[in-house]
Amino acid sequence: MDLTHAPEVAAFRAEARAWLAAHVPDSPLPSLETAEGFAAHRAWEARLHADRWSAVSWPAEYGGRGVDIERWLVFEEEYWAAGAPGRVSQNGISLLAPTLFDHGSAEQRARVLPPMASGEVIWAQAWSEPESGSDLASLRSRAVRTGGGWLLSGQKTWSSRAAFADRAFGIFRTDPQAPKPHQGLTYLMFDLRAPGVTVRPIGRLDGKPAFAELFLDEVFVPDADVIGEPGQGWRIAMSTTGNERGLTLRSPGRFLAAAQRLRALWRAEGDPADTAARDRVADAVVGARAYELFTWAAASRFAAGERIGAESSLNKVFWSEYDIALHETALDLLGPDAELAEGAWAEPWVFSLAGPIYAGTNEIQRDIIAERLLGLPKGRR
Amino acid sequence: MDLTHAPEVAAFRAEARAWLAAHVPDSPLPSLETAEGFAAHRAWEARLHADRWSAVSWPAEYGGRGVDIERWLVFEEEYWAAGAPGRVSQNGISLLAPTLFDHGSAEQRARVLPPMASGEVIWAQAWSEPESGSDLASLRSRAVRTGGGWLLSGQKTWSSRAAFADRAFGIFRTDPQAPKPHQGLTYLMFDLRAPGVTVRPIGRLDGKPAFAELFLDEVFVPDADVIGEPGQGWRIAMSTTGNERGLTLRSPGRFLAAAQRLRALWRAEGDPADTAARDRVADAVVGARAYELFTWAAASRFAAGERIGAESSLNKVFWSEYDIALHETALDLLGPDAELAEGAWAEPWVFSLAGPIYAGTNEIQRDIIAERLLGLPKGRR
Amino acid sequence: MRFLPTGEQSDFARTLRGLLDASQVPAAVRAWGAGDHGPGRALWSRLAGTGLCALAADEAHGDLGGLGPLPVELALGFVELGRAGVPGPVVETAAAAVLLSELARLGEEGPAKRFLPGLVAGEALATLTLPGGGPYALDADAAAYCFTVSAAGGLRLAGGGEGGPLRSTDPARRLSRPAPDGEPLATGPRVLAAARTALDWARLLTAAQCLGVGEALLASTVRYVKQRTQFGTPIGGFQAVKHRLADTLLALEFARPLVWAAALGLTPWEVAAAKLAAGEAAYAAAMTALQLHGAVGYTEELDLSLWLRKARPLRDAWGSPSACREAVLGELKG
Amino acid sequence: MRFLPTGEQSDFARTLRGLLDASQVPAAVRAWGAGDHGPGRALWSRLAGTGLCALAADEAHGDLGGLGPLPVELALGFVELGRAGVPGPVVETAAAAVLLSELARLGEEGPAKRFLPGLVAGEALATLTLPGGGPYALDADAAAYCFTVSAAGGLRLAGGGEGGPLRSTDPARRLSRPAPDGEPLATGPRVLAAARTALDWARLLTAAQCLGVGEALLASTVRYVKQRTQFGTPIGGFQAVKHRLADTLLALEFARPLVWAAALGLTPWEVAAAKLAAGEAAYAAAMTALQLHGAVGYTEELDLSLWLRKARPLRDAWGSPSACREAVLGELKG
Repeated sequence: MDLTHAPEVAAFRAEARAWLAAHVPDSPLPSLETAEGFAAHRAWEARLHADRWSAVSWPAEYGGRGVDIERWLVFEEEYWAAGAPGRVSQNGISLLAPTLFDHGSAEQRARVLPPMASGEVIWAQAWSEPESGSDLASLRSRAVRTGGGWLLSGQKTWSSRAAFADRAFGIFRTDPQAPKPHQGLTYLMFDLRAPGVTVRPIGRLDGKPAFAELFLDEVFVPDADVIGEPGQGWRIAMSTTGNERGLTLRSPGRFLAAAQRLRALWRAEGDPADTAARDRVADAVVGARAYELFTWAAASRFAAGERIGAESSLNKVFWSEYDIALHETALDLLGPDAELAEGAWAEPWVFSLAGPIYAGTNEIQRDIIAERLLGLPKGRR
Repeated sequence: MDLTHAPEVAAFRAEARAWLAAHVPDSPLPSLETAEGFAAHRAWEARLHADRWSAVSWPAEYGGRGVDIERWLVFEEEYWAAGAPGRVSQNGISLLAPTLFDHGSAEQRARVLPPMASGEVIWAQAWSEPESGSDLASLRSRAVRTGGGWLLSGQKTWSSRAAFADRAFGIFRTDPQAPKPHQGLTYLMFDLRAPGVTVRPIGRLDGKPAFAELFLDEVFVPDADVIGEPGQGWRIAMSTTGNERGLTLRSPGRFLAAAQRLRALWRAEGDPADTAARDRVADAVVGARAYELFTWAAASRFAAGERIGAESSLNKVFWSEYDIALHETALDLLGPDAELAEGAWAEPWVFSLAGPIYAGTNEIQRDIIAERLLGLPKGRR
Repeated sequence: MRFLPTGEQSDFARTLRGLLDASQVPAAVRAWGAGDHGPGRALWSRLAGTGLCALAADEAHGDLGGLGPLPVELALGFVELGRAGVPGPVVETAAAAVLLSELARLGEEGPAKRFLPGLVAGEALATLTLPGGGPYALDADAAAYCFTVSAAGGLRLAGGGEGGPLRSTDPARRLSRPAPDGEPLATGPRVLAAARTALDWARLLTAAQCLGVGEALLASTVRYVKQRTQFGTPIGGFQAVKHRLADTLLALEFARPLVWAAALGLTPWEVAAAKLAAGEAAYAAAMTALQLHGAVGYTEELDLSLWLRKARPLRDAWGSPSACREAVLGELKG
Repeated sequence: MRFLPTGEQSDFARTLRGLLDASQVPAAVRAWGAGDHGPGRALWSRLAGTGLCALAADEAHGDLGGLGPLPVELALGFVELGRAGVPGPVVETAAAAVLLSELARLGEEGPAKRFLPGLVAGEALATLTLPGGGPYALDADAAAYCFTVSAAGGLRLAGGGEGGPLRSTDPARRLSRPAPDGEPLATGPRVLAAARTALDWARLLTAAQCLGVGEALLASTVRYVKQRTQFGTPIGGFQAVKHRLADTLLALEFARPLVWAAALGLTPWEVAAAKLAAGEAAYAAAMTALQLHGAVGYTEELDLSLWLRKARPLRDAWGSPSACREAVLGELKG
């Protein structure tokens, strides 16, 4: 058992740290849920990509550095510790890219990945539909065969980033006659500016258009933008969902950095005699470390060739509830300033509140933990 | 809206307080879950009964004072504030007696109630069976018709107090052919010393025989000891269960006194600068007051002629979880002394741990709250 | 002893509820958040027509319109205001009325004569800061008067705040830091005594408002989970959903009698206990409502958001949980 | 970087588990609680045969039998001890070995030479009190040696405790307050330094033991809810039951890597973090096990009770949650 990094990894860390120290903007970019902020974050992606820091784990041919999971985690640690901006390209990099690596064609990878990494094309996800939140198999949006491609019609919702993004990916029903709801679905990429697409931004609790509804009316998608075989969309999407729930969505570096900021806030604002506050700050510090270590253990298993399966549900429940508790502690430390919308903790707090809902609600995740990790009987679902 | 007592009630309070001040033993009696303690508590019941304080809400003819619910709650407040002993006759007084008032005959009341109040006869409950905990309708112990009475056979368990008690009450299957499991059950009283009864005490977590298993082999019960009509046992028992879950089991006086003791412990042992401990003590004080006030509101509705129904499930969940939190706080204040078995808080802590289990588990209670108070769909049960 | 609202008290609450049900409050909240105070002011004026604000003012000064102090009736009314989501400095206006009325009772009648009739009649809204409260005045841009009481006991009518108003995480709240200067109205120990009373009322009425907010959140969520289906069944049939809503009801139902008792006695520790319990219950109700609505609850489009965003600021306003816990034990020491 | 037990480490834990599975530990626990230390001592001696206790002692003193210090192996071993419910002052014996070994490393070899070989060989159990720990020595009546370290740095071999041993809420634990006198063994800053190290080890190994206790409680409860039926269905199918067990697993699985990292680094804040997380996870597992077993879980008859009763004392032993939280932030200040 070993928690130390080899000298090459330490060198990689030093390189990343130096680059970040030289390039991270001095003051935070505007919120990426605004048009202005979106553009600023897009520019930041280009900066990252220019020096191959945008998607370090990708092969060099697509603009990455081909690093292993250990280095990827080290990079994330450095990235968030440096106070670098949120990643506007995250949906593409952590949801679509792994799907392309597993199921896409070489042509698709070559065409899609480099502009994804550079921020030239920002991707939105298009999973949910109004009547299909947790119950993804009940999707109704359809893709109908036409010459050289498909025509998409229907409605998608909770499409993160879609208010300002360029393209989207999701699954559509291509065979309504398939005997089971999981069958007859196809994984597609499409252009958000294509004829027939209407994007209606939806305001989050704080009013920012963090997601959108997509109305699709015979939107043409060429065959080249089908990922994998038609009809295999469910299986392919589930592997993406696994990614979303697992390691790649919330790297420990984010929480280590957040816990560090909370500790700084506590030292600045907290009454050192207030043990009630102290206990909550201590829990945040311990939680970030636990999440980091849990991830190192998982990464070690992954590196040893094991697959990470239902354990990612433990991961999801932990970080999402941890994140809220951390931000609530910060608000309590701030006292009357907590409710100021422009405060440094207000937007991250609102953001944290979505954690237990998206990427599979925590109720579903706990069902999965109980059924797949503990072997308890399946409930009605 | 009014929280003040009329002068007559205040006078009643003063009388109770004076009597208790003069009679409550200076040092605590031995645990009532021991033979020695049981005898001491029985003697205390006799002392209470001699001056008609054992069952103040009963009519005078049975040894009570016929007081209303307001005075009963006032008496309980004074009783626990005075540090008076736990009530070994509680099962009889709070579970069997209300059943006799509602469903028993005059002869049964005259015969059973006075020795119940005096502690001459201590009653145990005999509800659960090994395979029927939460699912009471699945009971299998049976009563078979015989000349002038019934023969009981089967097994009961978790019979509180049965290790040292005299008699027991419960429901038995008298019509195995009844179409539904709730039907064909009969409510009976029987002698724990009768031929055919074997009492096997069961040690609680702290080793004390707080309950027992009862093995019944053709135990004769005369018709005179059937309560209500044969076959009506389920309906009658449900009204008793309602009592058990509702007001009568845990009077607010107990928690007000416990919160008072906790505050005293905090002042004696706690570090006043330790706000984490302070917050938990404050929560205990607020919780006791909330429970008291909730009870006064319920008592006011009751006095106004309303029935208390599923609200008693709110009551049960609240006090049982409150009680554990209060005792855990005390243990944390005690530090290394917390684990001493002879400490003042150890036995009450162990006792508190049973709260969420007995009288309908809190899982069942939350189902009831959701279904009956909020109107949510019935689950599988 | 009859620890239930009287028939009259229930009738009063019912009247308010009827008025509010007919008043399209959500539209007024959204307008308020967008800077249009018109619908909110009109609503307040209709509410004042029921005598609501007069309940905070001492009837001993009959010429000033006071009907009170009737804290129980006022608290029951503020539960309705919370349930309906009424925007604006309503707690603050009532607390200002208490401050002025109490000051008059203590012999300092000038400020009451000048300001109280307008407040009682619902013609004007007021806001205020008090020693022991936070530094921000709520919705000073919408209030006719902004009162400040300094720690030294100076009561002033503050001028414009320093800088513009600040946005809250609840768009229907705007905060400003009143300038320390402004027109002096009174000074001395009587002001401090009146301010302590006003603070208790502000805390009590915020607790009542929290209770109503929590009730509205619970009711909306219960409605939603009965009709929303996933996996072929209403999600309200899932035990995890049922238990979470049961816990929400539990917390609200045990906070309610604390609010009643605090209104009856107005002792500081009971007021703090009520605020603690109601504030935490309402915030927990908001978190439950959000989770059980899922993504749609996370948008500003559903009216639910109006209550969701109110819950946390109200939990902290006029006494955070920590401050309330301290107050509970502070008074009970010894 | 490979943050997983090595093959050897896993094999060692598996060996211990096999030995314990074959050892009827519950019967030894019940005997221990009844004052019969024979089966427990025999068990300890078999465990020592695997080299367990030697892992705590420095191999630099080869003649004394030390194989360590190997805190990772020892911690993995103590997870197994916790899972099996091994009774007695096992943490204390290991901590005493650390104390003596560390003292020898610092140049004070006398006590190590005298006591360490017996401890390492499993011939004797030891108990101890340390500055920063509680005032009670565990199972002094069963231990061959009771060491005390005073705040001033005096190491003594204590005589009989003051008064008889005191009963714990866990019948398999007996507490006594060592007499302050006894035979002096060493004194000075080296003793204090060694005691600090021993305290960290005691805390680490208690954390590991907690993790094992929690695992055993979870495993028993999962087994039980699969076979116990009510309302015609295994209670493990109810969502409330499933979610509670999911939370139990979650807490244990996130405590585990903290225990590993604490063993790797032995820095005080990480040891405190591990103890905090593992202690709370084990106690929560106990409360879950109790609730989901229902009445039968509340009896001493089920072997489950052996673990249930252990969880709370272990949560507090060698560092309560509050003390651990303080230690976490204390070290990280600045």
